[in-house]
Amino acid sequence: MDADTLGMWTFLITEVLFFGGMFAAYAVYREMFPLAFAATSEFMNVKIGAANTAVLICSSLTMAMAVRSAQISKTSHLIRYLFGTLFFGTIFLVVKAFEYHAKYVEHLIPGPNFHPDNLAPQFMHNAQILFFLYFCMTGMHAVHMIVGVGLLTFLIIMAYRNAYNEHYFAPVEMIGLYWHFVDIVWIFLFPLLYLIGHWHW
Amino acid sequence: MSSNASANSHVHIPKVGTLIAVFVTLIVLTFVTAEVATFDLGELNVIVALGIACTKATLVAWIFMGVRYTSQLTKLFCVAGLVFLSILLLITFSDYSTRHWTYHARPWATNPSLGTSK
Amino acid sequence: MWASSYRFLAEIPFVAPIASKEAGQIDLLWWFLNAVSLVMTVVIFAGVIGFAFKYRKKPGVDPVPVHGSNVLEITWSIIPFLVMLIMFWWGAQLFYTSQNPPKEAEEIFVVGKQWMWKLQYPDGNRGMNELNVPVGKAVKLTMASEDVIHSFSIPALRVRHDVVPGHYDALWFRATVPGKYRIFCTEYCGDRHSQMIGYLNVRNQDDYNNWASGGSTGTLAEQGQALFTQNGCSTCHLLNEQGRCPILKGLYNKPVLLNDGRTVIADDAYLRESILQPNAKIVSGFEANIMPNFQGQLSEENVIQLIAYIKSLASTAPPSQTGTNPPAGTGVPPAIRKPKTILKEQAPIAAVRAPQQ
Amino acid sequence: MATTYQPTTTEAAAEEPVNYLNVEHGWKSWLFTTDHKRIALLYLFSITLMFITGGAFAILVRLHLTQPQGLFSPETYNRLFTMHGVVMIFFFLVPSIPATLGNFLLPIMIGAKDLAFPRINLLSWYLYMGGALFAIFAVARGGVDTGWTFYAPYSTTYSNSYVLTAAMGAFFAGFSSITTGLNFIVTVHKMRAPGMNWMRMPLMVWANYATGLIQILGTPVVAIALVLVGIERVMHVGIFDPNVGGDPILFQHIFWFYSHPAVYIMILPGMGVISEVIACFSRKRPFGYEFIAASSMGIAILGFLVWGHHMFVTGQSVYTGIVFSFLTFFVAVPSAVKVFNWTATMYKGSVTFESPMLYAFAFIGLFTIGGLTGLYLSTMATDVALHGTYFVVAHFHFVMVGGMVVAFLAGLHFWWPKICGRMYSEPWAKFAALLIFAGFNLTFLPQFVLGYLGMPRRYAAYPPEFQVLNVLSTAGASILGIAFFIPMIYLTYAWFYGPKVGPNPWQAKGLEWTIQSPPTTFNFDQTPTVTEEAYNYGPREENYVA
Repeated sequence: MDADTLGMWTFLITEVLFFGGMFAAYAVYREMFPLAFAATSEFMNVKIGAANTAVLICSSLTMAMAVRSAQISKTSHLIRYLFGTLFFGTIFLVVKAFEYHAKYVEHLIPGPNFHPDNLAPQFMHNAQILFFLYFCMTGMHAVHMIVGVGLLTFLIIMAYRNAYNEHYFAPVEMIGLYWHFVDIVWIFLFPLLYLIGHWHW
Repeated sequence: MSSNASANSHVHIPKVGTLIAVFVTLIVLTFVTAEVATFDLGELNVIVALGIACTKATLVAWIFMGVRYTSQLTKLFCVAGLVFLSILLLITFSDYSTRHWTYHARPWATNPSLGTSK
Repeated sequence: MWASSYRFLAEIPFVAPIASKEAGQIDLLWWFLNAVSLVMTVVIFAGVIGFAFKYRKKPGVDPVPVHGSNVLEITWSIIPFLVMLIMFWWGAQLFYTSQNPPKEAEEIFVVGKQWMWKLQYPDGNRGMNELNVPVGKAVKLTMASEDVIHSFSIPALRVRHDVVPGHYDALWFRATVPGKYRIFCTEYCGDRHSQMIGYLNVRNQDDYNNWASGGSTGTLAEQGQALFTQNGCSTCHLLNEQGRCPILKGLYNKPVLLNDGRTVIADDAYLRESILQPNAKIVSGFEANIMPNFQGQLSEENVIQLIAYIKSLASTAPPSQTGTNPPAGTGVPPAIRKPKTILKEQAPIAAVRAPQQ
Repeated sequence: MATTYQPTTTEAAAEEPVNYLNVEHGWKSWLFTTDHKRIALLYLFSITLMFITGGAFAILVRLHLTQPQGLFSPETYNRLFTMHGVVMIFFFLVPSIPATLGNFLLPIMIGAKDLAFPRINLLSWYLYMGGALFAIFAVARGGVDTGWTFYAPYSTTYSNSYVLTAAMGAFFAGFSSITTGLNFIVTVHKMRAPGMNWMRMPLMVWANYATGLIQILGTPVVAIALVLVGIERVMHVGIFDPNVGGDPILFQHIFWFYSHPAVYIMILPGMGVISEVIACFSRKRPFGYEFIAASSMGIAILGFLVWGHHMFVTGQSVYTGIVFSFLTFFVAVPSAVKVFNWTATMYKGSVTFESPMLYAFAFIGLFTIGGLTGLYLSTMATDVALHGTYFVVAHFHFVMVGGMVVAFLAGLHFWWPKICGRMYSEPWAKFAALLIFAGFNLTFLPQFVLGYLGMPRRYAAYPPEFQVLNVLSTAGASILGIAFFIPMIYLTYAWFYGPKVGPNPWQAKGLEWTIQSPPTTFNFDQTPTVTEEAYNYGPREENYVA
């Protein structure tokens, strides 16, 4: 393994702890306000969340395939899979944007305009904390996704220039690692934010 | 990034079948975790949800990210990251879960001796 | 008093005043630490200076390679660690005691606010920045903050605790030496942080009684009762019959069943929350959204007065209440306070001092 | 292409061999360099400016405190001590040794041509400068008054100063620190010369490796803490707000998760420097090399388990507090082991007293006191008495200034001939070392007493009985302030006019002394093969000045 890959893994450890601060806050407040969190999570659309999880997993698969294609010098496949990843990533972000918009319409943005309908009054007080965490965590995740989309675009351009082959594919591999990491973050965010309470299909 | 990386002739190229299998498992587990949440299992819900999430994350790291095929050093780095993350989570959490054992430091709180019985 | 202790200080600047037994115990530990540190410093300095001198470069004398010594390494890891275990144990023990106020401790309420300490005594006396306590009696301070984090500290007693908004914090002490001592805020709290200071007056019992008999406008509970009426609480929280709201008589420190199935104890923190954010926990059998939020309407001091009033209703047995349904046998002894022997004896006479807020 | 004859360059090249300094000229050759040595110098220049800035604030703070009521308004004073803390911690102490001496020496010491990621190294400096610009901007707009700890809810809701700007500055400086740490870790793992196995690495490399671990593991957590504070401040809603049930103590948890290990970021590289200096001037392998190396790693790891000792009196759980206190005593052991080993290194050595060694002596003395007073603060009962007082101020200045800054000076004096190929004035260096030692003790010893007597830190005005000790402290600070300028002057002078020295003026061991001074751009003409550890010291042969 070369220095680049080790550097990427080191960077990912940093990222783990970056998100870790927010996960710590989440754990603490979920312990403090278990019922408020459960009640508040009913405002999350589980179906959309699950679908988006699937979309992200698809993008991970295409990314893994892209790395594989680069490793066996199949540039046309590489480009195709990179476009696939870019496509799924964009879908995820677009869906996320619609979710944010829905939250805005339902007055679920923490702050003076926070007036969720149908939330039991005893949870009104602490509900903002979950939504604040929701926006921070998914927002930070989305920022990482946007960066990832930019990196993918860079990879596609370079792949068109035949930059990658079995002798040199480190950038594809490293951006792949990054992309999978972002996927892993979402794998935890989905159950923690959407599935606190109970829901029905 | 420094881009003078050289090809490693020993690089492991995963089989397409493996990748697809992992993908399918991940999708299935996503469905399972959403489905489990429709049942009220009490404390078990969060354990199952986190258990499934950990399994999925491990799968992604192990196969997609290729931890399985990399050096001991990478594995050590992964473990180190998780260890320090758990230090942050566990010790912070331990403060909040033992604060109410003494009288005065309770934030808002419900009473400790009774806990939050269901 | 202060002037004389100031002169005393000026003469012996290395000894801080000690005003309680506990402070003396902490100082003993402090001197133990000083002794250990001194020994360690001497050993290390002697080693450095001695070796540097003895093995200074001399013509014809070559350095001798010395690899190291596992025995030495282990020795100088273990021995300091054992000494440090003593420090840990000693310090942790004293600390633990300092965190558990004795049952009989008199409760005084402290509200920190940029940049003042507001004090409320159970007998209704109030004060600003000047805490009066009787000598030899355990005193527990229950502290709240209206804005940022403050820290209440009395160096002469070696006590200190942060006052965090959203929490009730507490510390306790038993001052044994009458006198006047400094109070500091020691958590940075803004522009006038350094003016958030005050005095602790440790008074002889007679002196204290004298002071306490000046100008109170009723006990803390009576002040709470007045607030209770003023704010219209009494229209719904009827004393002896079920209104739209739970009966408060006999509620304090009893278990309360909530509408989500949880049971909580009606302690200070619960009552505070239920006054400021009534919807946070709804008692089983009652409706939400009946009582208005008092967050921002009542100061922390008002809340303390109201809680004192609710406490004063504790001793009376609760009439049967449809809403509250304490589960049998939860084994929580009702911690009803003993009558306030010290503080009840003064007659409420019109104020000479009493700086009202 | 250049048709004109350029005598200067050619002649300079004729009389001086090509090195990393004269290989290229012009501002572009500096601002776009990827040479770790040039980046180290960029850093050295920047952190010196920040040190002067932070030092100026410190002097103003001390001046203010000569009068019980103070010289400036409390608002001004609060900004002064905050900016002193922010500038010194985030912009001087954290990058100081790793980004300068570490950057310069780490690749050379392990026989590499450069760090693993030279361009990321440059990016690190630009991130640092970005952060520094934010910080300077905050100062220029009127400063920030939260204390360097940015405690919520004061920072999120109540402060009327430029919290956001300063926090952004710290955020950027944090990422600069992360990139440095990442670079070091990968470099140590991947770039070691043949034969340079882990047990042959110089202790300086071990120390910087351990520092790198803390940088990458801790810094992101404080970054997110600052982001959350920033969001809460801008949007007026957040998770530390008690009005929606938030707990301000949570901020302290995630803040100290980084900021306690951060003090080891600041001190560990200093320990590395001292290990090198003492070995060289005792002409001996460091006593218990393996234990010094292991204790660096031990400190880095155990350092993550003790952050709650900053929070004994905050209302943190009593039980968690007790555990934190216990673990804190564990982390004291490796520090003690180091001090004992340094002392024992001189045993049967051949000790000489050049200026780097004098600084090393000062370091051992001051760090011993700093470390021992740390025990008072990890012992819970005494911490309750001393927390938030000048005792704490004195303690961490003993570790940070008496430890880190003195070690930094020791390192600068030790490697200055390597960095610029010229020697400074030894008498002046000795004088400065003594003056710094004296001024430092006069400044901070009275503060221990003040703290014991109960004087709270961050007080713009204090009771009159504390005045005598405060005046003493200020007197010391003025000596210290002047003393710090002396090395800046004679080191700069030596840079231009000092006598030239050969590659190894101290006859020290280690790869950095085998190459020319100043080194060439790629350090080694051919990758060295290492056959022995870094400390194969024998007697010194001749007078050292070339």
